[in-house]
Amino acid sequence: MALVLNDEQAMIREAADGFFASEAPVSELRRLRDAGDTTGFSRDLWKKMAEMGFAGVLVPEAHGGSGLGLVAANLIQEAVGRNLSLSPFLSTAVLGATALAGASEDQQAALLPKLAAGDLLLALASDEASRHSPHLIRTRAEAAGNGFRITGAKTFVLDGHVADRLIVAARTSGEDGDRDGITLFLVDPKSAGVAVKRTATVDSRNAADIRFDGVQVDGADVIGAVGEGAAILDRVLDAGRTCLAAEMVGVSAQSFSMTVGYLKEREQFGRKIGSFQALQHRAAQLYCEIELAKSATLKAAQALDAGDKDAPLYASLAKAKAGAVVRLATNEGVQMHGGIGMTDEFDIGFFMKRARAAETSFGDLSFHGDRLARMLGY
Amino acid sequence: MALVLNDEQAMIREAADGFFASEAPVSELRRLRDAGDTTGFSRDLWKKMAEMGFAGVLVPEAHGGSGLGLVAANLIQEAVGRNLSLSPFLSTAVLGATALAGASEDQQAALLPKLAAGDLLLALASDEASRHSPHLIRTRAEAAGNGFRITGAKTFVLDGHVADRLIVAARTSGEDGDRDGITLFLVDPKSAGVAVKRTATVDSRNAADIRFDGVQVDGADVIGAVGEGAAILDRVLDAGRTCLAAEMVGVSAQSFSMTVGYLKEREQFGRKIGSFQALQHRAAQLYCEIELAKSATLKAAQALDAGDKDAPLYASLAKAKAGAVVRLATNEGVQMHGGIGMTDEFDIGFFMKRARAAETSFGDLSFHGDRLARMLGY
Amino acid sequence: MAEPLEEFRGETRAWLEANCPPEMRERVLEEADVCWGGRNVRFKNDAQRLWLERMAARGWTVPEWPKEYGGGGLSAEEAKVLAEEMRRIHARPPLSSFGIWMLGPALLKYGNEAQKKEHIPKIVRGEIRWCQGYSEPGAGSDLASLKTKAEDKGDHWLVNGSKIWTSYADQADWIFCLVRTEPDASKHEGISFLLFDMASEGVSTSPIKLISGYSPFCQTFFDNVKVPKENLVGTRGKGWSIAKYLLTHERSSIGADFGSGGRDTAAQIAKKRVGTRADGALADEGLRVDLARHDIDTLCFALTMERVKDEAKAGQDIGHLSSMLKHVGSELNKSRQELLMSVFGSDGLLWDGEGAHDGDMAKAWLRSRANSIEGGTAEVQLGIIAKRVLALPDA
Amino acid sequence: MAEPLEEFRGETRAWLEANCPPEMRERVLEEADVCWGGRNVRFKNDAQRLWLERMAARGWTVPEWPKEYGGGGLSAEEAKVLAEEMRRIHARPPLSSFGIWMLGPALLKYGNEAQKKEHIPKIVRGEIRWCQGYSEPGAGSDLASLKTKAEDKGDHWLVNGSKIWTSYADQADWIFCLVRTEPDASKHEGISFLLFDMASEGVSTSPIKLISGYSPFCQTFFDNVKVPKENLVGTRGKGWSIAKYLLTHERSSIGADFGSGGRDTAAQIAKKRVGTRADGALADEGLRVDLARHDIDTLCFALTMERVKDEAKAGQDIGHLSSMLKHVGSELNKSRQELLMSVFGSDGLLWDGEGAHDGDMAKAWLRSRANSIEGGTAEVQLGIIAKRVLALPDA
Repeated sequence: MALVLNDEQAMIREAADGFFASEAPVSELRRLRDAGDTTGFSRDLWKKMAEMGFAGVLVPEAHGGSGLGLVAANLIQEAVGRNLSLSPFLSTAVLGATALAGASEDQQAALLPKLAAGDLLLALASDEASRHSPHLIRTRAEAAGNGFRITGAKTFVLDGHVADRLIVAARTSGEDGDRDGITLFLVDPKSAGVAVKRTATVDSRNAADIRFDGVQVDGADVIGAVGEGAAILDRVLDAGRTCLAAEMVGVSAQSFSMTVGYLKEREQFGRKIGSFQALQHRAAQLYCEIELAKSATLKAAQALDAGDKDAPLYASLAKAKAGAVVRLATNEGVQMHGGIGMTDEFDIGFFMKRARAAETSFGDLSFHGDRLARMLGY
Repeated sequence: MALVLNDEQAMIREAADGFFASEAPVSELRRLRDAGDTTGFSRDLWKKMAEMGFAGVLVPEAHGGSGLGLVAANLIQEAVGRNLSLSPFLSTAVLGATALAGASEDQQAALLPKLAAGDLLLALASDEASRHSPHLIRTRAEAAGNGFRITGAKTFVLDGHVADRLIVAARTSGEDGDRDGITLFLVDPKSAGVAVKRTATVDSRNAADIRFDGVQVDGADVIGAVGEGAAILDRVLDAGRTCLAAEMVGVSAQSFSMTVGYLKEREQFGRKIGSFQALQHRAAQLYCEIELAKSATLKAAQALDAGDKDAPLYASLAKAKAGAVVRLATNEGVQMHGGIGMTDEFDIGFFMKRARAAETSFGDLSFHGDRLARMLGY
Repeated sequence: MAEPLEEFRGETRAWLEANCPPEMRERVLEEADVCWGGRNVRFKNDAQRLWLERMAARGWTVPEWPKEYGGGGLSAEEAKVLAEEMRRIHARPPLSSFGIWMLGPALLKYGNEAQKKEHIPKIVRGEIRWCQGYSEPGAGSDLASLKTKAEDKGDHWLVNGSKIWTSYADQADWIFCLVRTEPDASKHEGISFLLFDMASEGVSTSPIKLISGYSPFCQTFFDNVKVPKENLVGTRGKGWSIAKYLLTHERSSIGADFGSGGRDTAAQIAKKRVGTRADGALADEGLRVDLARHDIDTLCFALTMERVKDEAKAGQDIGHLSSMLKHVGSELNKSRQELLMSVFGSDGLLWDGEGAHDGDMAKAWLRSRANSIEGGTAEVQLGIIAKRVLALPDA
Repeated sequence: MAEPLEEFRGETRAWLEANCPPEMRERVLEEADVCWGGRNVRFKNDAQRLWLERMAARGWTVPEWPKEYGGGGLSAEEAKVLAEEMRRIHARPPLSSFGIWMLGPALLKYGNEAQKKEHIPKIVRGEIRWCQGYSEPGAGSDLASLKTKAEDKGDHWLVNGSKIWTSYADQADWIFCLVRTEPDASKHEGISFLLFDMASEGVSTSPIKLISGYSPFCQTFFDNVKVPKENLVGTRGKGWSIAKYLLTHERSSIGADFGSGGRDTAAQIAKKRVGTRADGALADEGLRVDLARHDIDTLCFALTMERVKDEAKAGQDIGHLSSMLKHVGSELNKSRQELLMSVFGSDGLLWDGEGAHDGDMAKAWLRSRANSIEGGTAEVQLGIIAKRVLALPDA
């Protein structure tokens, strides 16, 4: 497949760019933060995103979605990155919809249309450690009644505080770090025994710590096959990593563009600071890095859409590279803005905060470097 | 102890600087190389170094040396680095003398005076793998007669092709990677069963691959206690690492100074290239790095002289940092010299070649980073 | 020669044991644990007040300053012993103050007798809290382009203008301030060094909110502020040399902060949080390699700080090293905070709410990003090294 | 649309199977395995000669050049298929040539009909080996400061001067050369693009010995060399635009070399030499982390090469990307060689003698250091990106 956007994708890109720039720019993030918002996004915006077909980007047309695939989701997420737009897109439209792709026809019919309509929020409750370790699942689901009883604790559940349904990874067999024996469950957070605690993060988003204390679920709430949830989970995570990579490309590109703009405008020692060669070379270096991250991200999305066997490799590649690049881009952005870059009044700091959160989510350079080396056989 | 040179050391520094600059400058290295020399140094120079007290810098005065210690040895080796002087200083005066410090009074009395007089060349035959792994000793020494019979192969034995005596690390018990069970032997390379093959290295020095095929040695040829050679070996290696760090500081400082000189003199686009800010910042960065390496190297030598329990930590620190710095310094040196930096006619390439060889010897950044982390408990 | 010093050590140890309250031997955990002094000082507890009074009475808030102005009058060796003995019992510094770190050294070097007599004892005792008025809006690294002017009105200076990045200006009693007294002179000429009371009419401050959520800095406005003629330090129009002297001083002390031990290393923290493999090595390989490389630089920097101090003691000129120390120290502290954020993973992202410790980790990380901007940016330090130390040519 | 392409693929595969000699499907191991053509060509073996003749006959030494001058006349898609099919059987390029990489594209764009007819078919068939005369002693990155002059003598140009870094000038038949024809014009004006025979009277070459021990470059001297008037390409005095066009071309092709697969990755080589732990991970932790980070960049770069090619095919302008590709490709190849030196340890240091393979590893490492100097230094590329792509202001 050619590593370029096709016409349809180019149109989505344009639509997404326009939409988020006008409906959810950085000033909107600032407004929500300053208002002490605890939802983490505007529900109105989410409805509008559903109307645009964004909420259902990964939902098949048969279930009311636009079924455009991950390349399209990436373009939306990249625009989100450029504007730091707040929405449950990642938790619901990407992670949730990808998980439901492995669900039964009944489950899909019940949930996907609502998801695509913007009426159902999902959250993935899988991580149990503060450093991503996807198969380190200690939460147990023991057979009980006509289903299972879940006990354990999850951390950093993105949008877990507002989700209508949780997708919970629990262990039905095996040891703590095993890939086998993990099962995915759909859990209503209002069920008895579920305790959700909202946590606010540096990037003005929200996650949740969630405890499950003998929570009873039905056999019909299992997603996929019992004990074989890791295959779905890995796909969900790789979709999430790829979209985070796209978002980080957006964050990098936007903060780079703001910084280059500042270099052209700001004067010191009687010259535009953009004429200083040391800054020029650093900016040029950063330009190269962003180009590299772009290629990896597009490839990862294409590979996942195509069901390519190397898709996990490309997902790790994109997440690792985009994470390193977004850190460099936002750090350089703040440094080149100087003192004003450190003030809350300027936007560049918001980009740095989001960069770190995105870099941390679902595995950092260390995690994905290791995963990639293993996949490459060393 | 204060991290500065005392008066005696300052005098040694001056003497060493003067000596090597006049007796063994880079042009002498070039001359030897172009003459197809296979010894690796001038024996005349070595005699003069003995007269200066350099050969016996680590030999006690009682045995005819100057007994000045490792700080002094470092200053000599730093001057060696600045001038790329060829001599058996490292193999004999540092590694050899440090090994003999663990030898019996009889062994010392027999060998040290000759060493200090420049009449005995030594070589350490310990490494068996191309990547430094000091306790990976597969060479076996089995009890036989009134001594041992040694069988195995050593690689990268610095000056092994001209040594009068080899210091061989062989295993008398234990498994391949064990620290226990290593014994050091003094072996005459003319003994039956020793096969020495000279290897020339990129930096115009020489090492040897040495095979031992049932070489018979006497019990009196053991250095230290049987099975406890690792303690001596580690000390020998740490002394070597520290002196290599000092040499790399010298290589870095000299190639930096040549490069800064070139930046001040060379014109392009109608300006001195040293006025280009990007080059200025890179030069300033390199300046900082060299200062850091200097401090670590001085500390390591002081700690080894003082028998400080943290001396191995500082030896690894100095070797790791100086190795990283000398790579940067010589790479930047060549890059900033541009095309002429790639020609054999200019000296900067010689510095880059020696930098890589010194960085590789006795453990690189990966090895010492790992060793340091272990010593720091993680 | 060692003997009198050992005697001094014995006396010091005994005095500290007797006089340093137990509460002052505990780690500084929050801002209120730091004593900044000043007219409106609010001590967190009696121990803090007592510790300041006792140390100030001996002049040990500033051990090496001359006794005639209330300083400790110690030699460099004695001061080192005092520092060692304080470190031994984990004694906190009794007083943190820009008066001590910055104004004092400048006054001792450039001030007249009356100025020293007036201001230094109050700095020693923590009675007046000072702030620094250097940077101006829009000037940034180009410090000398300052525009705040002080007009000579015969019996007083009339100050108009604005300063930015004045640390804790909203809590300071007095300001030391760079102003332009000769408007027609060239850029670096015509600058003077002025002291005045922040309570003077026409002075107002406005805190700046940072990305960390903290507001340690203010913008400060001067609207027809009248300043007595005798408050000018040094020669009129030659304030730039005082500023440069102070900046060098600030650079070394910023470096010094980062070099100081006492806190857990990033690797130690990682070991606790991430755990180890069977062989004792940190469980996360990439993190372990990054931490080891960070530790290499951190240890090298600590040794360099030590070497530079020892070189200074040995009478060597170390002026050329201050930009290096500032730059390397800043970069290392930033790298430490980046690593800690990686170690903490998603916990490091917490901002507020239960278990978030008010987002301490994230805030410390965000705060650290300013290290290479404040006190002369990384770019300025590298430029100084290139031009003044390496003597590379101007464009 | 895919069908005719698949038909082409089938035919190509069959033809290659039938015509590519087995010896030409083995990895290039030494310099003699590379065929450079030329008047004095010495084929290593018959297979090499045969392979060149067969490919040249179809114009497939230059698949996309127009058929009328002997090229293959393939579309971009077909050329890609050919490349893929050649890769499939590990077929070597039949011909390496500066004529193909550099002069050809310039002639096709700027040459007149006579020049194209004269020179291009010989390039296609490898009959004339070309070298490039751009750099001059002392000019370095400031290419346009060239001094070699060509005086208009009515019926011929009289060339005097000297070039440096002319690759294989001592083995080349002809040179394409930048000369100053208008001595009084401004720096970038007055430069012309001239072709002439290296056998002309007054041309001499002197190889330059490099730190790697190789001498692939020469200094070349022109002493009253007479060049026919018709050998000037494009407009007199406007040679700088041809030079710029070619430099861009060179940049992308240098990048392309590094991006190309076919050789073992550094990690694969490391695994063979260093071994693995019980869990299959490389035994050396620091090396493994460094290799993984290098592989991340290498894979990203390969994908970027692919993306840029696809963008070009889709009709997007990719001119602004050539400096990026050159720069990143150079840095990555340097980093690969540094890593390989680490992987090989002391074996990598061997220079000559038994088992040293003539110091291949060390020489490849030393050779790689020139990647960021030749074809426009890293500094030049970054400057081009900053100014032309990012439009940052001049000083």
